[in-house]
Amino acid sequence: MTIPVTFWSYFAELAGRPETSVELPQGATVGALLERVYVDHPALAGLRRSTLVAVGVEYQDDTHVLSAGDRVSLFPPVQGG
Amino acid sequence: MTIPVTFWSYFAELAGRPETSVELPQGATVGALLERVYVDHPALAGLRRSTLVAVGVEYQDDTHVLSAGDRVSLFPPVQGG
Amino acid sequence: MKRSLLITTDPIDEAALIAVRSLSAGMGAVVAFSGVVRGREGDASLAALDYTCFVPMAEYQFHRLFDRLAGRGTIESVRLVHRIGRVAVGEASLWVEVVAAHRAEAFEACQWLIDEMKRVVPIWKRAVPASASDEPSAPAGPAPAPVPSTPSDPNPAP
Amino acid sequence: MKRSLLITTDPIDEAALIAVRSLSAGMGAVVAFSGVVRGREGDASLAALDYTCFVPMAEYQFHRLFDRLAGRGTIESVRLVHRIGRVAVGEASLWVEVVAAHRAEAFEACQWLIDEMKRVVPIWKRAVPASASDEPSAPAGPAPAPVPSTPSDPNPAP
Repeated sequence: MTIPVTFWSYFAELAGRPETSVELPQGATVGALLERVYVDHPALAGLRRSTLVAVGVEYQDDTHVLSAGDRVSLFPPVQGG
Repeated sequence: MTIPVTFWSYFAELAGRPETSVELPQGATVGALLERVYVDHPALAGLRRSTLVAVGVEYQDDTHVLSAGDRVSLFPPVQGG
Repeated sequence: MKRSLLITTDPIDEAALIAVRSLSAGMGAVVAFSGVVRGREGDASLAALDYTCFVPMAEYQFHRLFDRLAGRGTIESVRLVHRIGRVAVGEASLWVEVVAAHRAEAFEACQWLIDEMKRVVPIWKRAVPASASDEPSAPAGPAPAPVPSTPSDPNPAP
Repeated sequence: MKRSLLITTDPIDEAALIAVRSLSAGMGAVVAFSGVVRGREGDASLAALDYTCFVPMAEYQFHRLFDRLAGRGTIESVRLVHRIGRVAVGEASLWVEVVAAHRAEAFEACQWLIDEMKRVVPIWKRAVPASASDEPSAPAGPAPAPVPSTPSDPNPAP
């Protein structure tokens, strides 16, 4: 399955692009997606501890199992207000 | 010296009047003034623990020494807001 | 620290107060509180509250509180309006605004000021029941009050 | 609990928001917070902040927070406006209002909502330095950012 990934805030600069997509086997987890993203975008790997991951509009952790049709967002700590 | 005393809020109803005056010797304290007031207005005596006393615009306690020209206010706990 | 205090029988015009707000470039937080007369107090249904105030002492005590806030750091401005006299249900009796550099201190100062006001500023209220809105009720207080022979508001604000 | 959420690039019109406020008879406390862009962040002098927002997720997360407030008791209304895009120094980026029966719960809810917003609602800001107000600065973040080859704002709000 192909999972589109959006980078928000300065993650887009670090990735050099606002979006990408990752090809993953059925049953892959958020953690597996992150490993793939970090291969292509090593500048993001160092921020993994503070990276927030959303699938659709819900926060998810590394163990969450992705499904075809999911959209993933990666972003740094939020700063509203 | 003659010290005017004002009763605020429901203390005026309990006293039956909004103001009185008390004749005291020089050097008398707030405590001495209260004893005199309570003779004439016994309904207030039972509220002594919660009674607030101001001399002019400052709170004072029983030990405060009054001076000629002072004005005393007696009132229940305040309820602004 | 800029300070503004108004004790008034007029309705509180929050829009007008906000229209004249000014912040310097370092300020990031404005907290405003409106205290509104509720239609019920305990089991009683109210039409209004009658507020009385020992005005010179209230002004003095408010300014002492402002002095203490001014010593706290980066508060730029405190404005407070307390309405006295009769305030109908749904109308504001109190408006407090604190402007500060940061949110936490603005919230803290606003709450502190109201808490301290309720401790030291000589203002009292009594309920006007909904069933007899022209006659103030017995005063709110811990003791049974004798029926006064004096008019209903023996403590007009000086 | 009544709720109102607006995420907008328009300036926040506090007077208009207040003009449409309505309280039922049991409500006694209104707490309103305005967050204003400060002219300095650390050592830097700013002209503005550029806010970006992942809008569908922000709306969802805000409503989850509102749901949690609704379970808390006597809060009648929560209204929140977050401005996004470029917000100049001295202008409000956030306005939050809580209407509740009592003061303590209104203050607590307003502060809780802002704290939680800053934890879960996907909005980010970057400084626009005073010296080059047409060009956003390097993003605020913990890591050195490579110079992007993309336009200065690669994350326009959807």
